[in-house]
Amino acid sequence: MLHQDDISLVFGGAAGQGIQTIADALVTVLKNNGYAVFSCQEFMSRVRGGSNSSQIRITSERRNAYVRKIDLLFVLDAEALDHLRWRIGEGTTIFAEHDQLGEEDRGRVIDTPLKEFAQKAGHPVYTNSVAVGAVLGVLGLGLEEFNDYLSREFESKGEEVVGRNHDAARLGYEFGVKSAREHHIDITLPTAAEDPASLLLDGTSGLGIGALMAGCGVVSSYPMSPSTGLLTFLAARGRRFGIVVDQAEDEIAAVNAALGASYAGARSLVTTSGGGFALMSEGVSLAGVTELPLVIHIGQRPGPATGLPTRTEQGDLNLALHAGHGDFCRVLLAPGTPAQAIKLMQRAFDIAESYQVPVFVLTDQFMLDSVSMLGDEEIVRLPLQRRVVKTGSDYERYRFTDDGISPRGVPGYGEGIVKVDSHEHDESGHLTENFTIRRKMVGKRLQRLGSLEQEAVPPERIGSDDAAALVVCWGSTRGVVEEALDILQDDNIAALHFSQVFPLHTGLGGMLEGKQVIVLENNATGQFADLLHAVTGRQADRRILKATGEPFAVEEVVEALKGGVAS
Amino acid sequence: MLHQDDISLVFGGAAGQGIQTIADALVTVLKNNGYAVFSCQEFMSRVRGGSNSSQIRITSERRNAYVRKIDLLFVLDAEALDHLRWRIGEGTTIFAEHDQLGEEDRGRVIDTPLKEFAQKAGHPVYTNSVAVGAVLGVLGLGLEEFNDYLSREFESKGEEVVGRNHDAARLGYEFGVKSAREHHIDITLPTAAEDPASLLLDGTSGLGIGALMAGCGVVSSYPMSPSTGLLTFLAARGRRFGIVVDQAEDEIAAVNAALGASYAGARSLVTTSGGGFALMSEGVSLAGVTELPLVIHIGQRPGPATGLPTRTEQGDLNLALHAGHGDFCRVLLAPGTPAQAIKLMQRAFDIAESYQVPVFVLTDQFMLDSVSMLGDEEIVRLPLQRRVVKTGSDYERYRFTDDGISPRGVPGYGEGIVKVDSHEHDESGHLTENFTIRRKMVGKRLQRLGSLEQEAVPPERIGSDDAAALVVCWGSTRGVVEEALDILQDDNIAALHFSQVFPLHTGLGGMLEGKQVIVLENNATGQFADLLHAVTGRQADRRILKATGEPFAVEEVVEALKGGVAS
Amino acid sequence: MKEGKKQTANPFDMPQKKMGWCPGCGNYRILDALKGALHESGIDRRELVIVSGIGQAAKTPQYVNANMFNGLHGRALPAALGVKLARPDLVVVAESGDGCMYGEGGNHFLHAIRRNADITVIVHNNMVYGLTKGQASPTSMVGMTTPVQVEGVMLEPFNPLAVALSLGAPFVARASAGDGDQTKDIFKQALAFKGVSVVDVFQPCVVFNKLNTYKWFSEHTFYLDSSHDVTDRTQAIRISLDSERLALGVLYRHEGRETYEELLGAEPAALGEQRLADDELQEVINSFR
Amino acid sequence: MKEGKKQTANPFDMPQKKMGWCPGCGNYRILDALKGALHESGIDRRELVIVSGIGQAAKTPQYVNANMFNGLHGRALPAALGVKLARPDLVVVAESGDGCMYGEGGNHFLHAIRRNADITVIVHNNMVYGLTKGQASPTSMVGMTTPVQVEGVMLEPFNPLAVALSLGAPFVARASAGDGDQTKDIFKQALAFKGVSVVDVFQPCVVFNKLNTYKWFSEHTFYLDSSHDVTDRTQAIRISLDSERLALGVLYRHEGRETYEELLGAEPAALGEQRLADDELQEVINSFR
Ligand SMILES: Cc1ncc(C[n+]2csc(CCOP(=O)(O)OP(=O)(O)O)c2C)c(N)n1
Ligand SMILES: Cc1ncc(C[n+]2csc(CCOP(=O)(O)OP(=O)(O)O)c2C)c(N)n1
Ligand code: SF4
Ligand code: SF4
Ligand SMILES: [Mg+2]
Ligand SMILES: [Mg+2]
Repeated sequence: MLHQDDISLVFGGAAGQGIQTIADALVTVLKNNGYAVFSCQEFMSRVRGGSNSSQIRITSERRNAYVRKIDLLFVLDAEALDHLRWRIGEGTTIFAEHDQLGEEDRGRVIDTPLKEFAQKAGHPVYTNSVAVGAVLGVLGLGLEEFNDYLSREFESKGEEVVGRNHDAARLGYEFGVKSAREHHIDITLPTAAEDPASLLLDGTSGLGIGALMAGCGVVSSYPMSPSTGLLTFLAARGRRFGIVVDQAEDEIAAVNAALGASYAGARSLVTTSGGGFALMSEGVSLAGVTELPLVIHIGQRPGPATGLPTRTEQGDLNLALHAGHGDFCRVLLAPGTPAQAIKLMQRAFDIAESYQVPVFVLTDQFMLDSVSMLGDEEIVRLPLQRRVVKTGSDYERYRFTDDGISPRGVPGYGEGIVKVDSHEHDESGHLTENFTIRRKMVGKRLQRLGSLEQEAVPPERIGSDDAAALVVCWGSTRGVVEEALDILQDDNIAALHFSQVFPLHTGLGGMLEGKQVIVLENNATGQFADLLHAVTGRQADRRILKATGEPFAVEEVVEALKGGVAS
Repeated sequence: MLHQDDISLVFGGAAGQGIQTIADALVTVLKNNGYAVFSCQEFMSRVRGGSNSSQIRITSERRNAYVRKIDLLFVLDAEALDHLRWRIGEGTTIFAEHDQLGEEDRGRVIDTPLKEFAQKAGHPVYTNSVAVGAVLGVLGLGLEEFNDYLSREFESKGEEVVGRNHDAARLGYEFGVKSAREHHIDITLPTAAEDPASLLLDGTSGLGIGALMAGCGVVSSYPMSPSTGLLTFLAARGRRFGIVVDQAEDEIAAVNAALGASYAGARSLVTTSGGGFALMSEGVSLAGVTELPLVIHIGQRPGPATGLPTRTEQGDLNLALHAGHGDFCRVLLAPGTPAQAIKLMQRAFDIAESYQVPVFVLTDQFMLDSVSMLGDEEIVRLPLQRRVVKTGSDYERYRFTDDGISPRGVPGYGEGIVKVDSHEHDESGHLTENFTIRRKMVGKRLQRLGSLEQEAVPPERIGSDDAAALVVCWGSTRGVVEEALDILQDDNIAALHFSQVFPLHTGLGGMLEGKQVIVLENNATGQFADLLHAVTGRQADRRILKATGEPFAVEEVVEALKGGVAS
Repeated sequence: MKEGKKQTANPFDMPQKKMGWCPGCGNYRILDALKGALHESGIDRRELVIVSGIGQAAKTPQYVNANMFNGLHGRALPAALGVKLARPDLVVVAESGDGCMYGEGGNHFLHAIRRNADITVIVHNNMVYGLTKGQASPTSMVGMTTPVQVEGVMLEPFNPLAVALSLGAPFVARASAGDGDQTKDIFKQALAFKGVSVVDVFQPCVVFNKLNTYKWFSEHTFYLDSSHDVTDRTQAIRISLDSERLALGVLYRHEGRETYEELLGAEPAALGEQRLADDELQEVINSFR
Repeated sequence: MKEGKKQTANPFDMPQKKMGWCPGCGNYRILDALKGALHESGIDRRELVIVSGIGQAAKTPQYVNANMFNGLHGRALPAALGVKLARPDLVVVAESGDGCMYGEGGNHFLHAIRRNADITVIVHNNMVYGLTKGQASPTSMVGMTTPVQVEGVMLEPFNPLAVALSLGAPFVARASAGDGDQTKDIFKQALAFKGVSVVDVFQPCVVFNKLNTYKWFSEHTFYLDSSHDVTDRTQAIRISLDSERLALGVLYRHEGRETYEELLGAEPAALGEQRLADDELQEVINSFR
């Protein structure tokens, strides 16, 4: 069978069988071999069993999207095969242990005795190394990079373990080479033109690095998929970076603790998902009235309620836009790549502090768990500028100013005292029922929206200025749209990717003028299309929506955009 | 001084001084005398002290709005006078005990020795009766109705207490008559053309009666101004009507208990305000995914956060529209009068049960605490139709149907079992990660929006069909807009009042076509104007907004609409 | 509408369904004990509601052939209360994990006990957050390292029995998943008890909790014997505070308190018929004249 | 930056402000005791943060000339924790009413105690919801009627001391607003204590609680004397469970436990300067190659 151009490898198996470990190793080894790679995960909400899969793509250009097609499929059990069957095409070569499968599938599948080899190498635990070796053999690559990888990985476990892993890899490798030959698997890989020193980063780690760079001081959160990774990223590095990590008893505690910390001067962060965030709504309102900086990361997953805990969706936009009672300002960012995650996380802290508003970073399971490639030059470090003032003895926290933003003092820094209040308050922060002050305070809190609009990150245009149709997307769908456009090669379609979704940049209306507007988003109703309409008055001509819990596949976006631009 | 047409009486004093008692008595006595009356309250967030006031209007037609002007002002202390000073005009006659006031005010104020008379009648506790008597004297009305009122009110306390109250009333009355004469207070009351048997109802009681009529079975709530009144209304009548009233430990418990009760077959209700409701956001999402009927009353008050706890605002519309993560349907009602409250509360329960969705009833402090007049014919009783089915042994809670609504069984009623689930689930209610079922379930939950739009309560037109300008309002502002239009007598301005704010009625776009659209609402940004724009694509030509914590006054709406319709 | 009770078949068994737990997990044993207890208690599965939150433990009712309210993480108890208030005639069990009941839902735990509705509360206490992959739970032992508690758990473990007893819970017990028969028996007692009954069940999580294993539990626990006076609250508290030797069985029971639903006079929600007293309603309306 | 400590003037006094409490309310006495204790403890008002929730009690910091975080109803404790984690060098007091701390905020009460951050928790316990006009609070006595509890309170009162002790709180005390000097003294001990200190203060609400008056409190309380061993937890629990004779004073104290912020190694948030270790950061980035 012939496999060429971009290659899609998929590993399927039950939770606990190690497919994630296989994918992690392989993607690194491939990168170290100079290939452009991407990987993404889909898994069930269980710890053992079920059917999960990891995709690794080897591409001619750096990519950041999921494809449906599978060139080489490795399944660890029959359930995984069933789970992935709908994606198996003519061009799919399948590997599995025959004795795991039903009779009818065996003919189609190359018998791959992973466990046998592992046992030969000394223990079933080496199955993963066998598997990676086998893949490398099939792909016709060398084993050196993988051997180095194994040496590094198991260094601490001693030479014997390293050696056995090497053995396992070799057994797998030899099997792979042989299979390719015997089964006429003919793979042409894209050119290996990448710098092997490139970075491989998932969305979660991008956010984490951004938070470190931003000088995050306190993170208080309650675990919830898919947002927990950011908490563990920071927990693992907390001591070294002076970050206090507190696992709260619930999300309400988390957001209130973060606000307490913010009041006391720390840059503070909460990370959660839709359901947990819903519980923070009142806290968002507290951030609004107290004018305390706060960064809120929402790793979106399909709702309503518990929904599909480990799947992906962009369904919490409306909630993030409107959570909290009363009128006040907020900012919503939505990185589309790990590099954007690094940058926007820093921006989030900076805007939160400059404007004294809550800033949301919206991601989703797909984005958080996908690993993509980037060069050091893509890692942007923004200046870290704190904006806390030393208070004088006559300090008042809510002093009226021209731009509505009062110099921010914190307790124990200067001669003054700092009073913040969830009630409507006067300039000194004491509660008041004076209607005139109320009116002015409402205005003060809303006034900054103007500057926030002006400072908004403008959408990024992908493709030609003159295209008649614009595919509007936000957050995690950047990669899939970009790739679909590259495939379509249609000068009449370009895209606008929004990495800031609120407030929208002022110049926006103009960009849409005279264009056919196609909004693509990973939710059921088109929440961003509604927002775009609300802000610009422009209805989307067409909405491409998906809310099954899966990310968009490149193929389906191509399909949807093909037939041309007329809707 | 001459007072004619509509009369505005205002009583000002500290919390605990009894001005509310005075107003309650007086409004009833006036009603019993055949006058059209209205009363409203404004008070500080404290139990004793501060400055509160009650307004009573005697009007030529039934009214439902606050006016700034004061004809007769009774203040119980100097602070109250200061508090109300901005509303005192040329035409205001002021009564107060001189020894409560500063030197400079005494000249302007009629010395009114309430406490002295009360003492004469036996005890300072009789001050309220003196005051009411005095007002009746000044107004030139008889004392009989009030004496009857006192007899009824104090019957249980024995004849002596009744007698002393009568004495107090007489002393006040004589003083009032004398003062009117001596100070040339010349009051022409509107014709007393009302049926003395009319009802006087506040918004809270309207909601309560509606809930009783709807067969509400369980209410679980946590106290929060201004929504607590509905809880106490139902608590006082719970046993008689078989309503279980549970004061929850927090709002999260309240909404989850209400959903548990709904699952088990009771019509259930929560009552809260913005901050408490924010905490229920996740519960709303649970209602969405489980398709459980739920009625949520939000008594709005100014936010963000604690804001102004006892004041009024219409600032929680956006939150109610979007609370809860993920996409699902909901309905928002917003009664403008106690009569609408009765009817819409029943409708809320009915829609919640028919469509298996959360239904919101949005009110605000002004509406809840205002007392207006209505006749028995205005009390509409809707058929109470339960829609629970007896289950068969093969019952499945989420059976796919043509309209997306599955017959609703409850546990212990029939041969089947009933499984509801916060996860995405299959027809039987068990959790699933099947993408096809997911897609269908998402569609099922959203599908009913179409019928809900069709069944939406259409807006009520006030004024001529041909008017060039339409004042759009919702909820509690109905009365003030109606009265302002009556005063303006401008054929070019009419109004549309929305008592259902989501989904909006399908025919809506047409009603706005060719009109100048002026949206008036009691919040800072124009949340309903935004919704109107989002739904109809029609931007308001003008927004008349107020977010000081006060309701709109008739005068300011007249003022705003005067200058004609061009913005 | 009683279903025939056969000797062998348990009506609470589900027609075969894939289960989401890991092989070896203590949850299987708790599930078995529960189904056994329900069956032996003669409960009609159609008159039983199992309410749960979210977590591995909270999946339990997915595997029981009875009415189920699988609600939100942390919110099993208020939902169970709602069911009981609307339908005091139903048997209500609230079941979830330690994180769900003592972490996210801690406030409801306190106030559910104060209310004393007739609800059987079963907590699968594996001393870890299982479903979210191994963070500390309120009952995790000090020192246990996790991906969030990288330097080990620092917080004093939550003691559910001592807290329940301090709050005046009338039935407080502890079971251990490894001991099927005893656990079933404790469940039966809890189900039979009128009022709120709290059963904390030690449950090994074989994946994320390498400290509190089947072995650890059997080494650190003992069953209270007949010498224990279950009506002595002070004694029960003393026992509950011992973190070395962990007592199993019923620590405390106090019969005879009226339940919340009794005090409220709650009656089963009317479904078909109109139950409104029109004259009462008119009286309410008339009070506003 | 110490302010001069004069004998008479208390730096915590506010320049005259209107106060929102009713005449005769117990809150005034608690406020006085608090300001006295703060002053006599030599605390610099600029290094003190008083965090509160919402309610009458929660207005306290509005009347103290010191840093204030007047947050949400029920959420004083997590906000106080946040302050302490960001600025372990500040003195942090969390103060609110019984409804706020034990009702809406009950879960935080549990877990704040488990954390043992160095926070002084003061609860004005008037056994009623004052600000919202007289509904039952978690500590209301059974039988008290209110506009919501029309047939009288039915729930077992929440026992904050017993619960705190069950959770291993290292400092647990009860005071009574009527007794100014003793209350001040208890506050001073609590402020001086390193770790979480819980002080429940009986507070008459002269408007909505006609049962638990100044007189009632003085008749039903007594002060623990020197014969009480404050290090005996079992004894403290026994005392806390007595609902007839209500003990005042410090029931329990256990010195020497490390605080949460110490265990975490929390340091004061950097404000002016950049504190990022660039090489550390590069190392993190390199780990993704
Ligand atoms: C509001 C909310 N917060 C967080 C979560 C994520 N979550 C699901 S289960 C769980 C913890 C499970 O621990 P436990 O209750 O002990 O159950 P176990 O899995 O150990 O049986 C968490 C944090 C959620 N679903 N909802
Ligand atoms: C989320 C939320 N729920 C409810 C309220 C309304 N509320 C304000 S204070 C209060 C209770 C006050 O009782 P307590 O804490 O005992 O204080 P007290 O007034 O008695 O001092 C309530 C229910 C609120 N502000 N926020
Ligand atoms: S993760 Fe632990 S608790 Fe969850 S199913 Fe697996 S073994 Fe059981
Ligand atoms: S209502 Fe009660 S607690 Fe509140 S200020 Fe008045 S007396 Fe004090
Ligand atoms: Mg657990
Ligand atoms: Mg209180």
